[in-house]
Order: sequence, then structure tokens, then C-alpha cells
Amino acid sequence: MKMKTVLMGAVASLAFAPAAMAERGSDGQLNIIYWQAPSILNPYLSGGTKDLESASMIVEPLARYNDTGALVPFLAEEIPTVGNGGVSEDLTSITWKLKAGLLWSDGTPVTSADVAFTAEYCMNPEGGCAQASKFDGVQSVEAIDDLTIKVTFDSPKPNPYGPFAGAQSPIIQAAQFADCLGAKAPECTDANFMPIGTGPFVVTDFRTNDVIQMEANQNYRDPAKPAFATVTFKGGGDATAAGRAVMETGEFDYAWNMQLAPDVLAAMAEGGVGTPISAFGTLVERIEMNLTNPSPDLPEGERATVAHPHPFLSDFAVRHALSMAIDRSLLVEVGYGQAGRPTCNLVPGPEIYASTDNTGCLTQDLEGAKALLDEAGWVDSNGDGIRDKDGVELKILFQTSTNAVRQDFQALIKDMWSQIGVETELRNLDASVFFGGDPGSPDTFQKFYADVEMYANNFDGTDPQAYLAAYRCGGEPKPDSQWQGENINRFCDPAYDALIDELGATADIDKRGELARKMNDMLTKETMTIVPLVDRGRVSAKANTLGGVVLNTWDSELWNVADWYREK
Amino acid sequence: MPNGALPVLDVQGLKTVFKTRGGEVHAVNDVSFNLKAGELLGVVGESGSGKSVTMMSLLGLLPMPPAEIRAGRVMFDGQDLLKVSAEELRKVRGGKIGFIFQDPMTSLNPVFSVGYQIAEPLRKHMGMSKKEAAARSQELLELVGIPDAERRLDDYPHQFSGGMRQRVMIAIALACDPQVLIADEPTTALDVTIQAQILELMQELREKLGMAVIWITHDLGVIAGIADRVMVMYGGQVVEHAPVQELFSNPQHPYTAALLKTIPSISGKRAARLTVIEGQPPLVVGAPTSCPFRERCAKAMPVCAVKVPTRYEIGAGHDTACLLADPLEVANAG
Amino acid sequence: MLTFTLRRLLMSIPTLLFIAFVIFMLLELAPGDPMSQMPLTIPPEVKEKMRLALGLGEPWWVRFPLWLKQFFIVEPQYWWDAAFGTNFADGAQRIISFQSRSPVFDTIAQRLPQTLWVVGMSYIVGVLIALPIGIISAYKQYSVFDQTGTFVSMIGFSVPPFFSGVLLIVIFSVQLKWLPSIYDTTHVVTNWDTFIFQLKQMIMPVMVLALQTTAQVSRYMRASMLDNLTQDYVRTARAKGMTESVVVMKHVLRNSMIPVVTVIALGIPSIFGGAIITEQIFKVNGLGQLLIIALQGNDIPMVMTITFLLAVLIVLMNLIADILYGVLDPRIRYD
Amino acid sequence: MLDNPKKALVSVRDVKMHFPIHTGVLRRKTGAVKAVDGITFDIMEGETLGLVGESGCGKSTAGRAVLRLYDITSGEITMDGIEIGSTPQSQLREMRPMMQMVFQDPQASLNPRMTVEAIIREPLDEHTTLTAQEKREKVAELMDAVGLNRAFAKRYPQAFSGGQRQRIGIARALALNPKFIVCDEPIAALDVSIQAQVVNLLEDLQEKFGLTYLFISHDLSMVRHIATRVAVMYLGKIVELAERETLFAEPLHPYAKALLSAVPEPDPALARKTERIILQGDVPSPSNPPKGCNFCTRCPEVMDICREVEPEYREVKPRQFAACHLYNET
Amino acid sequence: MTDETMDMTAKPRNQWWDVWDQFKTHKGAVFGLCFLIFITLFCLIGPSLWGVDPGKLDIRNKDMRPIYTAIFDSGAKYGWAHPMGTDNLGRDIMANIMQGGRISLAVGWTAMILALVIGTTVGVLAGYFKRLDGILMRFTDLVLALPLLPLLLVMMLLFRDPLRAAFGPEQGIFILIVTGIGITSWMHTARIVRGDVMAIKEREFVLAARSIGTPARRMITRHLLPNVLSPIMVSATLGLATAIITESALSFLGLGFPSDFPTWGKILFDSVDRMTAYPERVIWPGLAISLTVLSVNYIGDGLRDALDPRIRGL
Repeated sequence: MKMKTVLMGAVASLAFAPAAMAERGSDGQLNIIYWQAPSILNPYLSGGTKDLESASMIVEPLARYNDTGALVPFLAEEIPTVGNGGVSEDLTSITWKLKAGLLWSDGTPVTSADVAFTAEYCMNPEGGCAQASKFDGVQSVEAIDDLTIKVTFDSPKPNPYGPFAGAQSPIIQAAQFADCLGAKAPECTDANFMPIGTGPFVVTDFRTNDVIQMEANQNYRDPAKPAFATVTFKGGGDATAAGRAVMETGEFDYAWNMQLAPDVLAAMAEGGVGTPISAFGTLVERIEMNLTNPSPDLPEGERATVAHPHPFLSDFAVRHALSMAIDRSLLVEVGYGQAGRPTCNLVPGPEIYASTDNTGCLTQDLEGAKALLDEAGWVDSNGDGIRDKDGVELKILFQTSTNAVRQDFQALIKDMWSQIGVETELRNLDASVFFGGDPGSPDTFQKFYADVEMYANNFDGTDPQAYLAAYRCGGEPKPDSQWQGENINRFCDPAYDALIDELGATADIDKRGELARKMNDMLTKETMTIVPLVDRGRVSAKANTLGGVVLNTWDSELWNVADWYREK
Repeated sequence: MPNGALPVLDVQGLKTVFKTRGGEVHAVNDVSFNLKAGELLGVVGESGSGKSVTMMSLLGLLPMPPAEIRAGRVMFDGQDLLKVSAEELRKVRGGKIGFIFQDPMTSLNPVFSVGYQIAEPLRKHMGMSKKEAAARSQELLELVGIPDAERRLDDYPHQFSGGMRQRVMIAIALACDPQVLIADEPTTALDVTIQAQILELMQELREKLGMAVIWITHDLGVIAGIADRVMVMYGGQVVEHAPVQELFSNPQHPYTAALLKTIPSISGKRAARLTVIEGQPPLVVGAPTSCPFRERCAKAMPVCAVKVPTRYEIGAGHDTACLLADPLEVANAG
Repeated sequence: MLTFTLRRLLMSIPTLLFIAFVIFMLLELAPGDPMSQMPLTIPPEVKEKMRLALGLGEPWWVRFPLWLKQFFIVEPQYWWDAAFGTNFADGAQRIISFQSRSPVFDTIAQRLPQTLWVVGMSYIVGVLIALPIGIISAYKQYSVFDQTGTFVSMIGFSVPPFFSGVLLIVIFSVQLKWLPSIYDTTHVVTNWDTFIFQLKQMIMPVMVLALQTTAQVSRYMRASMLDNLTQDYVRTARAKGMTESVVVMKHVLRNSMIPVVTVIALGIPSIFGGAIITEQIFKVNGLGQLLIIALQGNDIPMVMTITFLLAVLIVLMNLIADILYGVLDPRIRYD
Repeated sequence: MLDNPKKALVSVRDVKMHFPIHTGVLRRKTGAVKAVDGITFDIMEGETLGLVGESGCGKSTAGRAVLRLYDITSGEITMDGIEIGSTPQSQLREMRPMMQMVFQDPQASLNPRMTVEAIIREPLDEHTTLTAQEKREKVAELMDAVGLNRAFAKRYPQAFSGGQRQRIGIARALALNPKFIVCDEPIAALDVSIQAQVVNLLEDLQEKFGLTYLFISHDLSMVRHIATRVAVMYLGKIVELAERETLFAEPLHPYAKALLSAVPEPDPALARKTERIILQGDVPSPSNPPKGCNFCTRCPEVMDICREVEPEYREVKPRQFAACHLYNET
Repeated sequence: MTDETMDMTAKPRNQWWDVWDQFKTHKGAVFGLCFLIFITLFCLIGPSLWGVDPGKLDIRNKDMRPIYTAIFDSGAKYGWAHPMGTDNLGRDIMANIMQGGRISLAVGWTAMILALVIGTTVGVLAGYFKRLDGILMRFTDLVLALPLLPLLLVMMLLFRDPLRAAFGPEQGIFILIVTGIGITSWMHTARIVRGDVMAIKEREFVLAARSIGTPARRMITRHLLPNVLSPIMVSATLGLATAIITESALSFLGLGFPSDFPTWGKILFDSVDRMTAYPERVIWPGLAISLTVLSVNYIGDGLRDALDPRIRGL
């Protein structure tokens, strides 16, 4: 990691603090609306974005990612690196130092014991910790002294910033959660709803799935912050209503994740009270090709398993033609506008990991696609308008979750594919089922009982290692693994597996970047296993009077809420 | 028979029609009669003969539309009931003229206590307080022979037997000491032994209270027992009108005569076969142009089809609407 | 009446137990998983652990009796303890929501005020509007008022709330800026101004919902009035010299209300769950919204408890409707 | 009865029809409406037995029980020599053509959604294998027989007047050439001028087809006209049964006397002369009949024994049966 | 009825003619019937006349306004090729309204018929057989208490694949949705029918049929069912309206038809976001739903009056 840029970023973000703001609580009330309502404020019991982000106003990690994806210290004095000695040379331990004089919102001091407790809390096997993967490979967390914590890993960790960095693993107070370890975790309703934290705000009232009332933390480390005295954090409804409340009626100051069609968003912005803001991260809307046969004629247990390759998607030409036929700019125009850009990459950022020469798919090429199919022997031999070969018709079942933009995409792609002689049947599934992972349900994205499916995915933080490692041979969901697994396409290439292993052992940032780009190209350009469509940015909306907002896709959007203020 | 007494109610030329899809049904056609103080006028007729409609027309109880009173004059208490205001008419209804209906099962409101329903007209017409009305209601119940009246005031209609319910109806009708009581088939729905009870009660009450009564029925037997004068209706018209003895002994209209014959006697000689009036009672659509009984009449003449009979006086207080009695026709025939 | 009530209550116990079982199995068979709302970045094995921590590792024949025990024994104990300071519950596990990890009943209790205020008020408003419309429509059958009332109530019945609600918001919140588009559930009425605010934020959801209630209840009222206006006792009342207002508003109305009151009672359960769409549109986070979020999040304990409470309410309201029938109509005695 | 030259077509022995009353939380049987509480009589071939009584006395129930439209509580019913008191309904179906019924309310007893033809044809559909043409022919014959114009076969009952509807009901009853017809108040709902038409028709048909009638009515004068013998019912029991002339001339039972005297006479002179026996009070509830004689609560000639002991129903005078303590032999 | 003198001379009439005569006097009902016929024809025959594929994307011609906008806004983008305009993906709105109407009406009719069949069966059985009454009514309570959403999800899970295999994807989901709506909306019909059957069972003509020896099966088909027809017809009209609305609510909750399968409810829901900019997109489907429901309700009103013998009598 380039520590220099990281540190520069931190300084830059701190410099945002406006000079005008002098007094804590002087700007009165702040209204935030999230159209998904937070149900709990303990990030360790819920991985939901709405829960993580609302909690980020209250509990804080040692370090956060800023809007450029760089780590900036929050509770920590500085970011430990190999360079400053914070990370051991063999990459097996990291040592954090807390800022001195930090206080919990109840006035008690923050110590390294709290940090150690946090690890203990999440690593308890019975607790069902949602962030357990952050603590993967952690051997021990020791409090060296009141302000020093040492995390030891069982093997070298090129990226040791899993625990205690980012919105997913904030520090919780040992005193408050002492009786909530393991199986008792869910019983501590008070603690889960009103955690004591170090963040700029303190919960005064929490109504699950509805609304959170907060007030400024009187023990916040910066005496001039936050500018707002109270916060109402409303949840529920839909993105349209939230956008309307910020940009048209002005009832709210900040609305999260405006998943709206660009023309709708633009129309709202004409309201003049608020503006949409956007930023890009690693979220890629993509089409996944099923390399195995999902036919319902196959016996249960063999359907969509590697035992049966896909009748036509196993042919690279078909996959390639399908990708070529898609007009990505049109999709962006219809579905995302300024909140999206066409991409051919699975890993669109950070810059160092993003493949630059993989741009072949950006222009639609219907003729090319047709030629490709003709060449590969896929022609319409029976005159029904659908290409076929050896009795196999190019009929595709295309599934995705229920969502307005995805449905528009489906319709557009169906249309594009029909132009190259491919028939598409659309199916949209309730998101809770589609992403539910229930092994008993045929409709999960893991089971992939369809030919292609569309969804978006990204990786945590800035490091794509785990993300790319998912496509290992044998990592596919299958009956033996209760249909769990992240290799959705059932991709298998020993050469790719070798790259995974190499990446796991490489610490050099440039080398890592090169490997990741290579892997990205293998999955996309070279095999068309994954057909990325849109690099989806995050669009939120803020009131014109709200200042200090820096949209951040690498951490919680509310990461710098302490710096927000009312423009006079 | 209180002959010579002044009429309390005088009806002249009453005409009521119903507008239906099939046309205008002339339910009451030029009906005239009067009622003298203290007498009991029996009105006999089959269903559809217009007897109930006549009485309801008097007090504006018909739903309008579809009903419409085309003509007539109803003099009561010095005013024409067809012309007075709705409010005046309401004072008459239940106050000066009481009404008893045929079916005591459905004519009482099922959700109000009997005491409440009796007290209602008392409070409205006599301005009684709740307490006074309750006391009077109890008296009335006792008057109509309901045992244990005080307790039963709070009972609901369904807790009474049919006969008792009809007594309650009578009590309601009598509540404000009406000058006239109109009883529309009050015993038809009752058993004979109960009917006998009610008839006796009515006679008793009439003696005690001295009101004039119009008694509508289809049962000639009942009429024979209680009426002073009888009016026979058919097809919306009065076909015969006579003092009771006269009517039974000397019926002039073929309908009356036939009707009397069709009824088997309980004590007289048993006929081997019942006399029959063939055919069905008519429904008069459009203004009548002929005798309504013409089609069933054994003595029908050609002229019956083209002329509407009016009521011809044939004796003291006895008239009939039959062309056989028309002096003109008689003269022609003669 | 007492034995009738007792008998019906006794009979409802097996019915309710069976209903509980059917709902449970329905949720059990339904696809979907409480982990579906977790981001895809959380690895499957972590999700599996979380799932186990929720108790989903146990088979249904363990979880169903456990739920029954929690619902019928543990929860009442907690209420008792809370009311009298005893300690019968002794820390026994309550019914815990998968999503919020808090006792389901606490959340339901939190939601009740909104639901009662907005949805309940809309029901009352709807009924209060419906009754006069129904009465006048019937009394003046086929008049202009009747036709208009019918037309308006049918429009109310036929326009989906996700349309009428948004339309109201666009007009009154966005264009005119008179009314807030988002309901503030934390608002407390303490003085005139706060009361006015409460009124302002309630008026749109209440009207959208009331329109539907009005449509249905006024139809029933009209039909029932029409039935009764032709009854013999009406003629009797008129023959007694009663004024039209007494005849209609007392004699006829009292009889006509009998079936309508039961219809109204039977509609009450729908208050608590039926306003899902309207609640969502106006962000009135009441029980309907709670149920739909729980359903989407596969929060089985929450869904189970709410639907079962609704079932209890339905069965209870059926019983109450029957009893009301007996109370209002002296002819009916259930013994 | 033994000296009767005709044989009994229907014989009813101590038939009871109790409708159970269930109350309480567990719906246990706590009582019964004793609608018919032990009645015994014979109906001779070709005769008309009049069954009179006031509403609620159980006469209609008795009529239906005789036809086994109910599953009777106890007793024996013999129909043309066959015991049908406890035959299950499925086997009874085959006996149905022999015994038929004419109902009180010609409006309610005809299905408003069926044409006249369909109504009269229904028994033929159920019990015969005639062709459609034969059935149509038979229906037309029946309509002729009851004096209905065949042209109206395709009309619905609503288009007919009360008297004509009753004729439809009679035609339906006749369709299967029954021997025995229960006429359940067939004229009660008809206009005076129509009643005679229907009664005459019934008499004509009886003569023509040799029918046997059980004629249930509350109209004593009509019963006097049509019946051969008359039974008087009160509160579920027969209190008196006698030849028509005997009963109307010299009734024995105090209830029969009161009933006869209550009938208004359509003759003003007579009506005002006769001294009526006015019964006091109402009929007791059949679910809770009084102890002893059922009539003891209203009987003008009540004795102490009447309130204790139920009187025996027996032949007091030749061919005149009564159940009253006044005629105890001692 | 006393009007036999007239009737006897008139030609024999089926009683349905009387019903029709009475029905004709109800203006609303006649309007409703006309509209229903119009909209049905519009949806059934319309597509073959109009001939534009409702799913055809024409992204260049997206967001076209209906032609009438030309009257007040000359700068609007409109064209005779799309008289009602196009949506945000350039699909022809008129074609979609037609296609959506086909599905909405089909859903309405079939779900209503299904609910009627179930409701009537349960109601008749419960009303006629005293033994079944208790259990069937408790069963009705049970279904009333069932949450529709999980029920639909379970049905989707259990039956979608077999239905899809048997009937194809569109018919499969159609059957599922119709069944879902049908089996959750029969309870009112069942209660009403039960009440009526219990009342009719006491009528003398049923006794008359018993005295003939008519067995239960024919008793139900011949005597009971024809006589409970009027409440059934009335709940049928209400059921049709409710089914159309329920389908649109399902679209709102994301449980409806696939995205390329328009229904009025879905079109309406999808257009709500652009209500201010393109009001026509909500007005057309909204009007279609409302007017259909309205006319069906009016037909129900007219039918109820026409089938009521008391009203028909005079």
C-alpha cells in the first residue's frame, strides 16, 4: 500500500473542517433519511448497510477509509505500516496505538481493553458475529498497555487492516457488552439498540426499523464538533419518497442511496432544495454466465453442477457474442445516468487494481456478434428466428432480483439479444429469496437454476484478494456444500487457481495490482465468464444547506458526519 | 246501531294509483264512505281489492312514489287530510286516528322494548314525561289484557306470542285515545281461539272508549260478528255497502252474493260441493272502463264491458255498484 | 350469552393452535432466508454461523413448541413481572426478532400507537363518513346524492393507495408544501401547535385509508337501510305519527346498524395489518410496515407473532361480531 | 275400528317427534321441543282425515313425520302394510311415489328458478325412466287435470296467482300416482274466493284417482266440508278424533269445544247469539309442556287430576276417541 | 304477484328477461356494462388492430408524450405512431395498456371465478350439511388469518417450476397469481352463501323436493344453487374488482408478474415515479383500473337490484 498517499488523503480530509464552525451543537437539527430502516445499531450482529451506516455515527473503528479509499486514523494515533513499524516485517502482526484521552460517551476512558474485548466479542463462535470474516486468521489480540493493542495473525497477512478498520468493525465498550458474549449477544437489547460509543452522536431513542433520535456526544474528542445538536434518522419507505423529501419538499437533509432512474432523479433535482451527489466504488452490475447445465430435466443434485456443462454457454463464442450485443452506454443512460459508467472490469477500482486495456466490450457490435455466432455454427437452421446448433436452441433464462432498474435492464438486454437471434425468458425473483441462500429454495442466486443472472457485487474496503479468490475450482455452490460458495459461475481454471495462491503470498502493492488485473481479465475479457455491465456509483442526495458532506464508497457514507454543518 | 250520529270521517272520491312498469295500477277508484262516531265499519275484500290501500291513503302512509293520490277529499276533524301539512297529518296519525296492522310479527320494531314503542306516541302527541308515559303504557297493557304488565313493559316484541303482540299493537293504537281506530286485518294472522280473544277485547274496548272503528278483513265471519255497517270492495271499488244484517240477508251485488256462498258453514247444512267464483281477482291497469267483476260474474251483461257502474242506492243505507241496479239499465232492460 | 361466549372461546383454542401451526409451516416452507439482507461481501460460512446463532439449526418440531411456549408462557410472565414487579419469567428467553435481536413484543408495543393513531383514526373517520352517506343514499335512493355517493365511494374503492397516496403527496407536499410527506413517529402532542402538526401529518394517510373504508361501509349501510326501510314496523312508526327523522334515524337506523356494526367489527383486524401499502407510502411505520419488513427480511419470529396476533384478533372479532349481534338484536339469544 | 269395512292405508302408532335442544358450553342435550308427542290414528283408504289445531300444535310436524320427512323419535308408521317408521331415508326413496305432499305456501313451495314444467316433471325425473317426450306428455296431462292451461308450462311460478300456484303444487304431488297425499294447510294462504276452487279440485281428484288425504288445516269450516273424520291436536297430542258429524255436533274434549265455538259464523244473527267459549292465555311452549294434561292451563273445566295425571287417549264413545279426564269411566 | 292477467296473455318469458328489464333501468349498471364490453374489446381486439408489440423497445423514441399534449405544449415530443406516448424505454403505452388490460382482466375474471367456486362450494356444503358447518367455518377463519405474502411465496416455491414446465413461464406465473388471489378471497362469498343456503334450506320447496325423494346432490344443484345465484353474482362483481386491485398491490410488493409482462397495476406502479413529468402514464392505467372496477361495481349494484324480487315485484 502506498502509505504516503494514504496519509496525504487523511490530511486533506481533515482540512475540510470549515473555519466558520466553532461551537458544538450550534447548527441545531439534522434530518437523515434511509429508505431502508435500521433494525439494530450493533454492526457485529448485522451486516446490513443500513445498520452499519447508522451505527457509524455512534461507534467508531480505529481507522476508516476516506473517499479515495485511503485509510485515515480515527481512534488510532496513526495507521500502522511496515514502514513505521506498526506492521511486522513477516506480516503476521499489527500494533495499533490509541489516541490519548479518548472518552466513551458515558465519560469513561477508552482503553486497549475495549479493543481486545471487541475482538473477543466477535470471535466468540456462538455469537453469530456478522463481521467474523474481518477477524479471519486472527490468532490473538493483546492489550500491550492501556493504549496499545497488538493483533497477531496465524499466517502472513498482506492486508492486515481487517480488524478494527472501516465501518464493519468499530470498537464497542467492554463494560456495556460484558454480559453479552456468545449466545447471550441477542439478549442485550439495550446495548444493541443504544451502544455507547466514541462517535459524534449518542442515541437517545431507538425504534427498530423506524427511527433513531440522536444528540451530540458531549464527550466527543473534538470540542467544536459535531455542529448539529440533534439528529433524526428516519428509515423506511422507498428511494423515490426519500429523494422527494430531500430534493423537493426539503423535509430532510440527507438521503441515502438514490436508486432511481436518472430522469426521475434529474426531475427531482429541479426542485431546487437539494442535489444528488455521487461517487464510484467497486460495485459492478454484471451478468453471470452459468457454465453448468441448469436444466430442470436433470435430476435434483446434478442440476447446475459441474457434472453437466452448459449446453451452449460453455461455448466461448456464445458468451462473447452475448457480451458484444449489449449496449452498455444505453444501459447506463437508462438506469444510472451520472451514477454509473460502462465497464468491462470485474474490479473497477481502486486505480491500481483496475485493468485499463479491457475496453473491448464498451461498444456494442451486433454485426460482430452475429458473425461470431455464424462462425461458431450457431445459425437459425429451423427458421424460428432463434439460432441453434445440433438441436440446441439459443434460449436463455435470465434471472435477477426484483428491482425497477434491473427490470429495465432485463427488458433492454432481452431486446438486444433478440437482435442476434437469441431468445430470452425473463424471471425476476424477490430479493429476499434470490439472495436468501436457502438451500431448499430453487430461486437463490447460488443455485443458479437459470442460464444467466444479473446482480451487483463489490468487495469490502480496498483489497480485492478475497473477492477474486472466490473463483477457485471447487469453490462453486453445490449440493455437498449446501449450495454455499462464491464461485457462482462454476468457473474452473488451474492457471487461475495458481494466480490466487500467488496473490495470497505477495505483499508488494504493484505486484498485487498486476496479479489482480490479470485475474480480472481472465474472468472477463478472456473467458467472458463474467460479463460486467455497469460500474455503479453511489448516489445520495443532500440538502443545499448541508455542508461538509463527502460521499465515500469505501466506508460508511456518514463517515465524516462530525464535520457536517449547516450552510448559513 | 248509532244511526244519525255525525260522521267523524268523511271520504269522498278517493283515487289512488301505483306507477309500475306494467302501467298505472288503479288500486283505489273513486271510493267514498263515511264513518260515524262510535260505529264499526267493516270493510271486506280479497287481497288486491284496495281495502288496505284506501285506509293507508287516508293517512299518507303509502310510499310515494310509486303511489300517488289522484283525487279525493278526506274530511276529519274539520280539515281535509289530503291537504294538510305533513306536520298536521302526523298529529292526526297515532294521535286522533290509531292504526292496527295485519301482521303483529313484523309490525313492531324488533329492537325497541314494547314499553318504549307504546310510550313513543304518548310522548309525541300528549307531551307526557318519560315517567307519565311509562305509567300510561302500563295502564294500556293492562287495558288490552296483558298479564303482569309492569314487568312486560321492558320485554321485546319477540318475547310475546302472536296474540299478545297484536294486543300490544292495539295498545299502541289506543294510546292517545283516538277518535278513530283503523284495524287492517288485525286477526288474520292469528289462530281462531286467539282471534276470538281479540274480537271480544275489541268489543269491550269499544264499549269502554266509544271510538269509531274501521275494521278491514277478508273474513265475512268476523264481520258478521262485530260490524255495524259493511263495505264490500272489489277491484279498487266499493261494490256494495249496507248495514250488516241487510248485507248478509239481502246481498245485491253478484260478488257479495257469491262470496257468501263460497264459505262453508261451521254449523249450517253441509253442502255437497262448494260454490265457486271462477277466475281470479283483477288488477286494474289504466283507468277502469268496465265493471271489474264482469269477467267472473254469472250475471254479466254486455253493458258491463263498456260502462263503469257507480253506486246505486237501493234501500236505506244500502247501495251497490252493479249495473243490474242501475235505474237506467233496469229501465233499458225493462 | 355467557355460555355461548365461553363455548366459542373454548372452540377457538384448537382453531388458533391449528392456525399457529399452519402459519409456522407456511413460513417454514417459504423460501427466503434471514441472511438475504446481508451484503454479499459477508462470506457464506459467516452467514451460516449467524444462522445457527439465530436458532435456525434446530428442526421445526423443536422450534414450533418453543415458540408456543414463549408466546403463551414466557411473554405473559414478562408482562406480569413488569406490572407487579415479580420475577416469574426468571430470565427465560423471550421471542426475539431475527432482525433487531430485540423482543418482538416490545417492537409491537412500540408500533401500536402509530397504527392506532393513523390507521385506527382512518377507520373511525371512514366509518363516520360512511354512515351518513349510506343512510342518505338509501333514504333518497337513486337521487343525485345517492349517485354521487356511490360514484365517489367506488372511486375510493378502486384507486390503489400507492397511486392516490403519491398523488396526494405530489399535490400537498411537493407543490403546495402544506403537509409533510413523511410521518414523524416520534412526534409527541403536548400543546396546540404540536397537535396541529400531528393533525397535518395524519391527514393524508388517514384520508387515503378512510376512502377505502368509507367505500365499503357506506355500501353496506345503504343496503341495510334499504332492507329496513321497507319493513312493516316503519309503517307502524309512521302510523304512530312519528316524524321522518325519528322514523329513519331511530327506528330504521337502529335495525340497520345491526349487520353494519358486525361488518365494522369484522373489519377491525384489517386495521392492524391491512394498511401495508399506505403505511409504506407515508412512512407511517406501524404494524403493517413492521410486518412487511419482517416478511422481506424473513424475520420468522416477528412474522409468526404478528400474523398469529392478527389471527387471534380475527377470531376474537368474529366472536365479538356475533356477540354484538346478540346485544343489538334482542331477538337473538345464543343460549 | 274393527268394524270399519275399509282397511287402513296409513296407520300411525304413538309417533313422537322431539327436536333436541342443546345448551351449555359443551352443547349437551338439555331438553327437547316435543312437537309431536305420541299420536295414534289410522287413515282409511279413500277417506280424508282432517287434522285441526292451532299454530304450533304440531299438526304440520305430524304430517311431515307421517311422510317420514323427518327421522321420527319413536313410534310406528305403516303405509299400505309396510312399516316405514324406522326405514332409512335411502330406502324410503323408493316408497316416495306412493305418498306425496301439498304444501301450505304456494309461493314458498315452488322453486322460483324452475319453470312449471320442470317443477311438475321433477318427481318423474327422480322416479321414472320415461323419455323426455313421455314426460312432457305426462306433465301436460297433469296440468289439464288440475285445471292449468298447458300453454303455460314454460312459465315461472311468479307469473301465476296463488290459486294457480297451488294447482301446480297439486300437479306435482299427483305426478307419481300416489295413493296418499298429505295436504298441509293447502288453502291457508289463498284468497277466499280461490279457497273453494282448490278444495273442489282436491275433492274431484280424490274421486277420480281414489286418493287418501290427510288434510291439515286450522280452518274448521273447511275441514268440516272436506274431511270424513277429524282429529283435533293440541300441543303435540291428539285430544279428540271422531267422525266429522259427531265432532262438529257433539265435541267431547273441552279444547275441541272451545275451538269450535271460536269460529266466527258468517251470519250476523247467529254470530251475535252464540255464546263463545273464550280461552284464556296462550299455548304453553312445547319444550316445556305442563304436567298432567297439556290443556290444563287453559281448560275451563279443569279438575285437580288434570294437573297431575296425563289423560289416556281412548275410545270414549263408539268411533269417537278423546283424551280427557272428564270421560273417565269411573 | 297479481299481474297475471297481463302476463298470461304475454308471450312466455324467461325470468332472466325480467332481470334484464329491471337491470336496464339502472343507468349506472348499463353504463358499467357498456364500458366493460368496450374495455374488454379494446384489450382483446385492440392489439390485432393496433399491431404494435408492447414489449418492443425503441430507445430513440422514448418518453414521447400523448398526441393531445400538442394542444397546449407545441414543443412536446409526440407522434402519431404512439398516440398515447411511449415510456422511458420507448415502449408504446397504448399497446401496453391493451396487453396489460388483457392480463389484468384475465387475472380478475379467473381469480374471481376461482374464488366463487371455492366460496360457493364451501358455503353450500357448510350451509347444507350441518355436520360440516363447524369445521368448514373454522377453516374459513383459518384462511382469513393466513398472511397472503408468505402464502404466495410458498406457492411460488412449490409450484412454479412444475407449472412453468407444464404451461410455460407466463401461463405458469399467471396460474400461480390467480390461484393465490383466488384462494385468499373466497371467504366472504362462503359466508354469504352459507347464510343464504341455510335460509333457503328452510323454504318449503326444499321440503317439497325432499318429499319427492330428491337426493342431496340434485337438491343442491337443482334447488339451492340457482337460488343463491344473486348473492353469488353480486360477490362475483365485487370479486372481479378486488382481484384486479389485489394484483396491482402484488405488483407494488414485488410479487407480481415478470417485468416484461405488463398489467395495469404494474404499469401504474412503474409510472408513479414520473407522475409529475408524464402524468398520462399514471392516468391511463389508473383510469383503466378505476373505470373497470367502477363499472363492475355498478353492474353488481344493478344486478342486486334486478335480482331482488321485492324490487322486481312492482
